[in-house]
Amino acid sequence: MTEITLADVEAAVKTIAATALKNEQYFCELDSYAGDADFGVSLASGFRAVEQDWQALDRSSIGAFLLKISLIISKNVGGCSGPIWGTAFMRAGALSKDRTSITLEDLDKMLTAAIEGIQKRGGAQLGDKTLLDALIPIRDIVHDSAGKPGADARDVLKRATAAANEAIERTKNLVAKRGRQQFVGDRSIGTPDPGIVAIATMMNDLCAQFGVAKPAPNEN
Amino acid sequence: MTEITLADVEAAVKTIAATALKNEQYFCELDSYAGDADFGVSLASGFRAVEQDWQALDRSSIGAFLLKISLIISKNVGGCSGPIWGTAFMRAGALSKDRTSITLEDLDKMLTAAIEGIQKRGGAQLGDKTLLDALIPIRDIVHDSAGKPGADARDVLKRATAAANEAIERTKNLVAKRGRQQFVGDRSIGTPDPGIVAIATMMNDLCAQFGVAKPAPNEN
Amino acid sequence: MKKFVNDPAKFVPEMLEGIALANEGRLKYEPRYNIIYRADRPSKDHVSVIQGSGSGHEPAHVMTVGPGMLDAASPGNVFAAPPMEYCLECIKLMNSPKGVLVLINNYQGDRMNWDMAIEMAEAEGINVKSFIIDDDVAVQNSSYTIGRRGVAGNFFVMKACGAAAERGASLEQLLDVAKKVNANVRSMGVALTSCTPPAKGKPIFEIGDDEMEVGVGIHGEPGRRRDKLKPADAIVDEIFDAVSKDLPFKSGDRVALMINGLGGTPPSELYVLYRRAAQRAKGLGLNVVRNYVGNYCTSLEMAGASLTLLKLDKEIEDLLAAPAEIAVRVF
Amino acid sequence: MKKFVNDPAKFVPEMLEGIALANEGRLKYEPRYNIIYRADRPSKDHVSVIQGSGSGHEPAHVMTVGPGMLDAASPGNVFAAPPMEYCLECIKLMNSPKGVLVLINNYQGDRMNWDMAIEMAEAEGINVKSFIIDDDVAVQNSSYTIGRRGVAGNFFVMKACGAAAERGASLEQLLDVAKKVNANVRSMGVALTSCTPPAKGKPIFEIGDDEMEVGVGIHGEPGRRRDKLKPADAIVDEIFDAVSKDLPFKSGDRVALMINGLGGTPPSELYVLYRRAAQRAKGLGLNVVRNYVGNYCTSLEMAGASLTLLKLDKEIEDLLAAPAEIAVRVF
Ligand SMILES: Nc1ncnc2c1ncn2[C@@H]1O[C@H](COP(=O)(O)OP(=O)(O)O)[C@@H](O)[C@H]1O
Ligand SMILES: Nc1ncnc2c1ncn2[C@@H]1O[C@H](COP(=O)(O)OP(=O)(O)O)[C@@H](O)[C@H]1O
Ligand SMILES: [Mg+2]
Ligand SMILES: [Mg+2]
Ligand SMILES: [Mg+2]
Ligand SMILES: [Mg+2]
Repeated sequence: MTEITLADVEAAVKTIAATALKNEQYFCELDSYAGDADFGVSLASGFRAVEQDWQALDRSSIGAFLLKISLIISKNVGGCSGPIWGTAFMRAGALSKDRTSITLEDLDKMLTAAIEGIQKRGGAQLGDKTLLDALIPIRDIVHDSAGKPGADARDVLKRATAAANEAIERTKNLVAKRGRQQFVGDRSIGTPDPGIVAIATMMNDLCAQFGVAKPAPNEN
Repeated sequence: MTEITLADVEAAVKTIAATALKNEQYFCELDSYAGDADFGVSLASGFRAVEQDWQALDRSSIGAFLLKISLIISKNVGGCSGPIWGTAFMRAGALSKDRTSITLEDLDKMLTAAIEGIQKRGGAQLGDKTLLDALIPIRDIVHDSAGKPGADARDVLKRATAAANEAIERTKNLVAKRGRQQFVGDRSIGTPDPGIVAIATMMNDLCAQFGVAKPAPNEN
Repeated sequence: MKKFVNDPAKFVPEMLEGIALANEGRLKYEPRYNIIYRADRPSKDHVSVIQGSGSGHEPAHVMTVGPGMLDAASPGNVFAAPPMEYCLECIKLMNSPKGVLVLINNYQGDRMNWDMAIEMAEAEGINVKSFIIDDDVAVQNSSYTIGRRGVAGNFFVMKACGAAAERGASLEQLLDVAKKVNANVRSMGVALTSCTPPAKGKPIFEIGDDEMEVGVGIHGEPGRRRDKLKPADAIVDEIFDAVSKDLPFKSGDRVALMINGLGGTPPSELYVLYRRAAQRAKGLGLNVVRNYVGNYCTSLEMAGASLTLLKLDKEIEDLLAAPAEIAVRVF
Repeated sequence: MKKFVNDPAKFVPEMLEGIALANEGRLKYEPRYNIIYRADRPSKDHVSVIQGSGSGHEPAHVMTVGPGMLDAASPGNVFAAPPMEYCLECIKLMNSPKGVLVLINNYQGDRMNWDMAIEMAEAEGINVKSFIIDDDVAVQNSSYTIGRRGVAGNFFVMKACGAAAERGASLEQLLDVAKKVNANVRSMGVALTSCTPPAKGKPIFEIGDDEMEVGVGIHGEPGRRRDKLKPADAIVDEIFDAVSKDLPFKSGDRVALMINGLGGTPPSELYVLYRRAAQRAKGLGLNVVRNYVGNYCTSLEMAGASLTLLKLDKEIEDLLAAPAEIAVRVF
């Protein structure tokens, strides 16, 4: 199947919300090595609010739904994560305003818009050791199969997850160049970036959610 | 001999000054259990100044000499020790203004005046667990032999030292009622009073100085 | 954790409630968005000067709300920039026909949240401008940095802008004041201990009993290096040199000199530091016409201090001398 | 020892030098006797109000020298009353035809040194009177005590007497003011950590990571009991009850409420405490017309706080509202 329905999007958001809450302590821990140890709390405070408002969320379209998520994040999340995640959901939502299902092409465009929004907001580039180092490879994999006949969203998810996992190791030894981390300079070398780990963890939980076998390490 | 000369008094003061400096840390330690840990520093700061001014000290009489000691202490010692030790030397000095030698009767009167001065200044009584619990027994022993035919100052020193040593044990389990110690209330039980220990230590060093065999424990 | 705290999640709201209770009639509190604001603002005759960054730096910034200084502040959680919506609501609440000036310390989180809020406020037709404060010389050399951090020097920007706004300055004029003060202020700090955000419950970094962090950030970010503890004078000498050489400050300059406590260092030690700093300033031929010794921008209960030098001109000197009445008072 | 200090023996003199350097022209420094005094005092038209106790409580007392508060202070070493001669020289230096008032915290060492100095000053024909401050309710029940300790409440006695003296009150009138304020002020403190006098280099008492000392003295003297750490509100409730029941304070009373930091506790936590204290005061029907939140009487870098309530009447309220300009300034 290549169609992604509103129900799929809802399920996906519910899944990553659960990921954020389950890993609150762990994500703080990751942020404490080179950052200021609040990433887990910031992310969780946003997705906890999402869960609280869950019933009341606007479900008239995928876009309306994502924009609401963006607003909840902007309202509850401080630090760098608020603007980054809020911007991402806003940009993605803007492109799916009155759609109740989207294709991989749409998803490609939405991810690209989200990435551009994050870059405009925070000025980070690929290789700056931020969650973009996970998001961009994910988008590229979606892009490759977008429009390809017989492309399967579940297969795309599997390969994208592998790419996200890979990003953790690949960026581990880079120097963080954004957020509070940047001030640590070289001290950030060797510690994984919390944002990248968060994206990868969410991707793996999405695999479980959609019954896709988690990719083995380095499978691609 | 029953005569105590200006030279003896000088030697005695030099001895207790040395005692105060040698034991600075130890006396602070004692004051730290139930007090504010400054007794050693306070006492030492006074007697250090005495040693520094030693050459210049007025030696025209025993009284003049003791009054000068009192002034140096009042100038350099804070806390309770300044007024207590300063008052003691002042009162003793006032009674030996133009004397170059004194008898045991004189010493008895001088100690009594010092004790009364301390009590007037700080309001402590025998049994309040202050250095008075050592000074008063010392005075009593001097008093007994004062004027007695054949009384020997060196023998008096020995017995007075024994009494001071005894005071430490006797008062150990009392509740301190003066100085910072008082606020500790029952927590002062079981710890010796720094002032009493200081007096006893000085007496033992005086025995050594004047070639008197230190009394065996509980000898009297 | 040796702290006076109830539910750690409520630490900031309860602090703000305390500020409001201590300033009834003068300051108001909007609990939904962590906003403390002047009861007599916004005013159509005055630009509103506002601030909002992570909590844990008190009195910066929320305790400097009051006549002659900030008109409002919307702090985030401890060490976390306020959510975009707090910033937006703070701008809206202080919207004045003369405009709104947002003073931002140079941290990515603070900048991104305020930038978004400002974009949205402008979309709603609000006249709002922002200014970035970056006075910390410690990390100037980290090439890829988004720039220097904003630390205790922000006090002078807030004080000068607050005084000018009180006198009716325009938004453009205030931006010039902020620019001038920020261009002439330099700071650097030293930490002797770490500190513990209530929600974290553990120190944000480890440091040995005989160590200090030279050039520490106000969120405990590492500075230039970890070093053995040194005598007070040697510590002042190092940060004084780093700060004074940066502008550079020159003989004959009229300056304000600040020794800022990071939260856990008592007044007695701050004056021991000030002694040396004043001696060094004299040695350099600086004319210290205003001095500040106390807690101005803290890192929770961190033991440590920072030194700030501000080069004065008539205008700034006059603005610093203007009266102000804020939450933090000695009387 | 995590402190900014050079030679520990010089800690107090160097702090005093720092105060003098920060107040050139306004305050003078007499290094021989640790005296910081107003450049414009003594004055033949004003009673001189002076103080002198152990150091380590800054801003009390030496940093409160200035117009409207103390005319001079002669502190001793950290936690040690000043030597008699310092006291005597301070009295002589501030000798005024209108007289000299010595404010003394109720500690044996302070009392004895000042008593001796006053006797000698009187012998020299100086008109000097003293007043003993004892506002700490924590140890009221230790039978053999020489009385309550003097703690943060001394701020109000100094402030009121300073303001009255500035207005030309007579020595007798000042004694009445001091008496009235002291009779209506009550305090109690809680320590979360110990503190380390520079010369000692070690904490003055041990306390567990989960413990607090309820009713602690400002020299770390034990209070009522050692207890497990409690939430901020529970701590405030206990000391508020102890303090408010002592006078007792009654519904309708106009009061000043102070949350005093013991040195190592940051402003954020003090306002969390103030929040509850203000709520409790309202609950009791007290009318808090003046509040004070900050470091007024510290114990070096001790983490902890004390609560002080002062019952006001028109005269005291008016004296507290009078301006004062002291070493410790926010501006
Ligand atoms: N400019 C940026 N662009 C993209 N992602 C960023 C940027 N800055 C930080 N991040 C991501 O956010 C994470 C940190 O988030 P968080 O801890 O909430 O922010 P802060 O640094 O303000 O405490 C980092 O791990 C990184 O992946
Ligand atoms: N009122 C008093 N009368 C006599 N001796 C006293 C009195 N108060 C204290 N002392 C003695 O002084 C000693 C403490 O001296 P010190 O530590 O210098 O004073 P402080 O208690 O002010 O720190 C005590 O051990 C006690 O022997
Ligand atoms: Mg972070
Ligand atoms: Mg002592
Ligand atoms: Mg953060
Ligand atoms: Mg003492």
